[in-house]
Amino acid sequence: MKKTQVLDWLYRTAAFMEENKTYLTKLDTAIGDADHGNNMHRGFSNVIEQLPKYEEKDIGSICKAVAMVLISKVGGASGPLYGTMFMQAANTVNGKEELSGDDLKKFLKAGLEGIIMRGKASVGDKTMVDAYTPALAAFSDSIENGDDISSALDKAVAASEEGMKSTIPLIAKKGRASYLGERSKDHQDPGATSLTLMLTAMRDASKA
Amino acid sequence: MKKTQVLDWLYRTAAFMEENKTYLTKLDTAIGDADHGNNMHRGFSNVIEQLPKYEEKDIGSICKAVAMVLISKVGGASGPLYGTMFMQAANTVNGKEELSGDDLKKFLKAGLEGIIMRGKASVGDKTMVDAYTPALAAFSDSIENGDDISSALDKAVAASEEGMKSTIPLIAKKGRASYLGERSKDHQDPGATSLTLMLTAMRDASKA
Amino acid sequence: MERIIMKKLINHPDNVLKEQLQGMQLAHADLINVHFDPYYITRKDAPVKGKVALISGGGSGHEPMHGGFVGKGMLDAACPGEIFTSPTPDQMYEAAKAVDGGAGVLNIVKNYTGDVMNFEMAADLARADGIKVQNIIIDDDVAVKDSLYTAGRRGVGTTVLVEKICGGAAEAGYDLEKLSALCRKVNQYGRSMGMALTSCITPANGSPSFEIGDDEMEIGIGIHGEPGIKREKMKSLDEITEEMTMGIIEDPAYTRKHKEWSFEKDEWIEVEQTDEPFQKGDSVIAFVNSMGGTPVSELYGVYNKMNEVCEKNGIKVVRNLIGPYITSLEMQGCSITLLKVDDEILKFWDAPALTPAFRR
Amino acid sequence: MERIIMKKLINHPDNVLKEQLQGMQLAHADLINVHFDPYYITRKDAPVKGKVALISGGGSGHEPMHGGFVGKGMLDAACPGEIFTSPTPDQMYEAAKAVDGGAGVLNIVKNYTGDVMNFEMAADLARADGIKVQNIIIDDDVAVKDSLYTAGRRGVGTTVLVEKICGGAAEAGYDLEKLSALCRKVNQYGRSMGMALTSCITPANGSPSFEIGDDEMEIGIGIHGEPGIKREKMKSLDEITEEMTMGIIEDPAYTRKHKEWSFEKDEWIEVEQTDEPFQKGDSVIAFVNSMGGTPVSELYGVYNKMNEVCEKNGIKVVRNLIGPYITSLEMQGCSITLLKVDDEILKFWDAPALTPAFRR
Ligand SMILES: Nc1ncnc2c1ncn2[C@@H]1O[C@H](COP(=O)(O)OP(=O)(O)O)[C@@H](O)[C@H]1O
Ligand SMILES: Nc1ncnc2c1ncn2[C@@H]1O[C@H](COP(=O)(O)OP(=O)(O)O)[C@@H](O)[C@H]1O
Ligand SMILES: [Mg+2]
Ligand SMILES: [Mg+2]
Ligand SMILES: [Mg+2]
Ligand SMILES: [Mg+2]
Repeated sequence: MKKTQVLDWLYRTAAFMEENKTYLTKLDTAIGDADHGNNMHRGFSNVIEQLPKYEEKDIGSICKAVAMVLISKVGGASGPLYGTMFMQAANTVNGKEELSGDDLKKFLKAGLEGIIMRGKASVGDKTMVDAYTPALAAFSDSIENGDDISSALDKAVAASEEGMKSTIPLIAKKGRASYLGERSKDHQDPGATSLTLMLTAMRDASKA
Repeated sequence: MKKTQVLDWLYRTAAFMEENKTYLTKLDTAIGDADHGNNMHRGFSNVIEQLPKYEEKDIGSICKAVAMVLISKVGGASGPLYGTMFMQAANTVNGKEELSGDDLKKFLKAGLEGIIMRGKASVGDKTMVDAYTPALAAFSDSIENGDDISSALDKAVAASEEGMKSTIPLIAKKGRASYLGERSKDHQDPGATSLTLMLTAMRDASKA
Repeated sequence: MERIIMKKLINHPDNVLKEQLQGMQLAHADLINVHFDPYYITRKDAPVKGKVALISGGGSGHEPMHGGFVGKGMLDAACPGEIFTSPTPDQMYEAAKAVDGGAGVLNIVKNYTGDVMNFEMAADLARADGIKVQNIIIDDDVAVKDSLYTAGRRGVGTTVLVEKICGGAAEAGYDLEKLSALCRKVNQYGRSMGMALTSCITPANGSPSFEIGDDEMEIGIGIHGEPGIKREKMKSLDEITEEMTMGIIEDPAYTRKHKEWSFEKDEWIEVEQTDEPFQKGDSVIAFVNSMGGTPVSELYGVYNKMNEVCEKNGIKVVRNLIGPYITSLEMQGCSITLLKVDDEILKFWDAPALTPAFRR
Repeated sequence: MERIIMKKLINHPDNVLKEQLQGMQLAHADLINVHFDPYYITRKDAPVKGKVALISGGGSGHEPMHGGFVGKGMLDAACPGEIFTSPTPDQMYEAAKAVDGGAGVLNIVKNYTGDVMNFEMAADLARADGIKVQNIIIDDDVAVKDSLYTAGRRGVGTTVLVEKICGGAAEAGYDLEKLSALCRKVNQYGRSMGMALTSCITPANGSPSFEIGDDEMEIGIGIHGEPGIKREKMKSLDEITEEMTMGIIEDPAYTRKHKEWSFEKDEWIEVEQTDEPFQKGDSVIAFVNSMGGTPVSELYGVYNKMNEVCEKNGIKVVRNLIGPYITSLEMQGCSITLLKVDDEILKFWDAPALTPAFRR
């Protein structure tokens, strides 16, 4: 994955967040506080506003800059979570101008670890971790089986979507939705949804 | 009109105010502050609660007691107005156990004068005065023409009803409704309505 | 008795006032005494010997006004009527007897037909007992344009400011005549305008006082859930605030007659008063008030724009009060009051006060 | 940009926070400074040399909390996030630098995932600059029953009381360790429960956070327009108040773990804390809070019944606070907080304070 594709990923993510702002917020209205779409949109529209300043730098620096913007512009739970994800992921790709399949695997793995370090969620808690965990596993398997990035990302997106849908019947145990207990059932987790959008944007960028 | 009929009048008025509580308040919702029915009901239910204490006294004393109850229980604009009406009317019938047509004429005239002294309204201001004034005129004419109280009251009630309806197209110039200016048009004045109920109760009592 | 379901924290509508007053008594036993037959609230240390006693009152539903303003530096007594219904003369009469410290009583009366008449009767009763009583009428609502074809301007936001300022002056030893003059002046210097986004529900009725569409607002409302002067489509904060503020600033001279007691003639006389319009260079206290259901955060937005409009028009805001002080139950909306100040007014505005709802 | 029509006194949703903060700055320039990039509010005389600085913050929409509590005797700084969204670490970091008077900073953090994480990151940033920082988590909402299967109890009403009490103690010279201990104790002694009659609308969304029927209420809500624990048919004031008060009084011991900074180990550690249940004979501060749209009159009704329930259960109310202090925009409803007191807590509750929304 070339640097231009990484940048393209970020632009596509921002476009997805704009398109899905109302949808994400609607999901967060059901089991949260009705701001996830606004949070993600605010974060990524700031990311692409700042991006021109960093486009010349290496992928690691770009992702660190993204992390800082998300941390300082998103707030809520998702701000520190996605911020830490980008920060930890960035640390694995310092100085790089292009990412191999293995690089991207490490990058994604560090990102998930960042989210878990920060939020202490496990699979089944009805969070973004429920989408990210199977997506990472699918991606890693695929790369280890010799697939190229683009088809590995196809599998990751499929797994993420499945993970996202798997949150529907769950009772939330982390984040705001956990206060609802039983009533959090039958709703899809907003964070798992935005995470899936982010991976979909990466997949699309890898093919463009 | 015998004292028992005067008492009956008060009981009937209380019953009317209870029956018409919602109606009067609805009229007051349109152009006032939505309490006239509650005010009148509170006032007259207190009147009849106190009444047994005064039933043995003369008509003047009874009406003075009614005035005091209305003054201390109704509040709003209608409390002092109806309170003053009863107070002034009472003064004309001190010591009496029965009222002639002429007595009742003076009684009603003093009542209207009390309302005007207190509230300074003229006919056409869209108040209780718009019902009371023609009613008094009709009653007086009828008595002067030699009619008995009961038929004079028939005419008074008819005139009161007409006066009450005449308030509908008016722009209010007194009381709360006056704040609405043009918007007070097309609504019947609540006070003119309660006044008409009071006269109707008197008419009914005179026939019972 | 069956209770209509309404979204209120109440028991039976008949007991609302009593229970709320009991709560006030329990919560503020250090500051006030609540009397229940008839209803009136007095400051703990009443009567204060030698001090003119300030009494106000009106329909309930405007809390914290007036009961919340009873205490040192503000009112000596408040008389709460039924919700949105003027109190009855016996309340103000009993209150006057309880708080008169020998220097007389000033009744601060909002200009509503019912309030004016009931306070008049109360003053007559107290006077018959040898208490010196004056009634001063507050009528500051610029939404009401003329006094000839209406009951005259309503008493709204300025009432709160008057209670603070005259409370300070009474504490400082003003006699009844000087205090009445100050009260009259503050009323003449104060102008208000209100608006509503929603209606409100009285417990006794259980349904809204007026119906209002999802995209509508009501301009020029009073404080009794009565509809306002006009109905408009919802506008932005800036437009609404500009309309209200300019309505106040550009309000022309307003003349009306009120009944006051003449101690020389020993009778009620009609006194004519004229408010002079605001002028460039005036300093004001700005009071941005919530009608009850509008959160304080939105009031700060109003204050921000109001301040800009004032500045643009040469009016300097030197003090402010922001919050729900004179309300209409849970109605959403706000009112703005601008009160021109001079040294006398500012001094007593800044004076200490210790009441349930206002502390300085 | 087209604006969705909503019944709010706002301009474009994107500017709401900024305009409201500008209004606060204009209104309270004598007490606070509002900083705009990033948003934080500091007390006028910050940094106060030698005093531990108190910082709190959280999503906006809960006004007057926290910005209204900045000033002498309460907070040194408040960090407002977007509406119902935790503030970002740079806000608390900049605030810490602005108000640290050399004695360190205590961050008072409400227990929401976002708040906790953002304050943690902020503390790390400030610590890297050599500022001594401790974070104490407030989690007092008894509607959340367990901490194992949820994000734990939310920080609600006790937060307001903590800010007053710790503010007093900081003013009195408590060092960071003693102040942290007091803050922890107040949190353990405080319990709250809330309910809503209506939902609320965030400017960014323009539609209610949850739908609720005309005859329904929501019990066990937080303060973010999130739905509560259960939905019930509307009940009477007495029933609602009894349910909430008993829920608080009978709440069993509650144990949870929070991250705090260990100055010995120089790292975040998990600290386990247990609240002991109320006991007959306890004295409490009772705080009856409006969610924003409920008028203060109804709160007195709640207070009246709550006091009765407390008395019946041997709990003595020795102080109270009644009004809209920690709100959810224009939501109608209320919350009750009972805070067990000892001499230390009472002393600082009674200490002077001078802030936009709380004066003593
Ligand atoms: N502890 C956690 N670990 C991982 N993800 C979490 C955690 N808590 C919340 N989330 C995610 O954050 C999402 C909510 O984000 P957002 O609405 O932006 O923040 P907030 O809940 O503060 O309003 C949830 O849908 C969930 O996926
Ligand atoms: N100045 C006045 N003179 C005569 N009647 C009046 C006057 N002002 C108001 N009224 C009458 O009082 C009625 C309203 O009474 P009510 O609703 O009980 O009092 P309030 O207006 O104080 O709520 C009006 O419908 C009108 O008939
Ligand atoms: Mg959210
Ligand atoms: Mg009325
Ligand atoms: Mg009324
Ligand atoms: Mg949020």
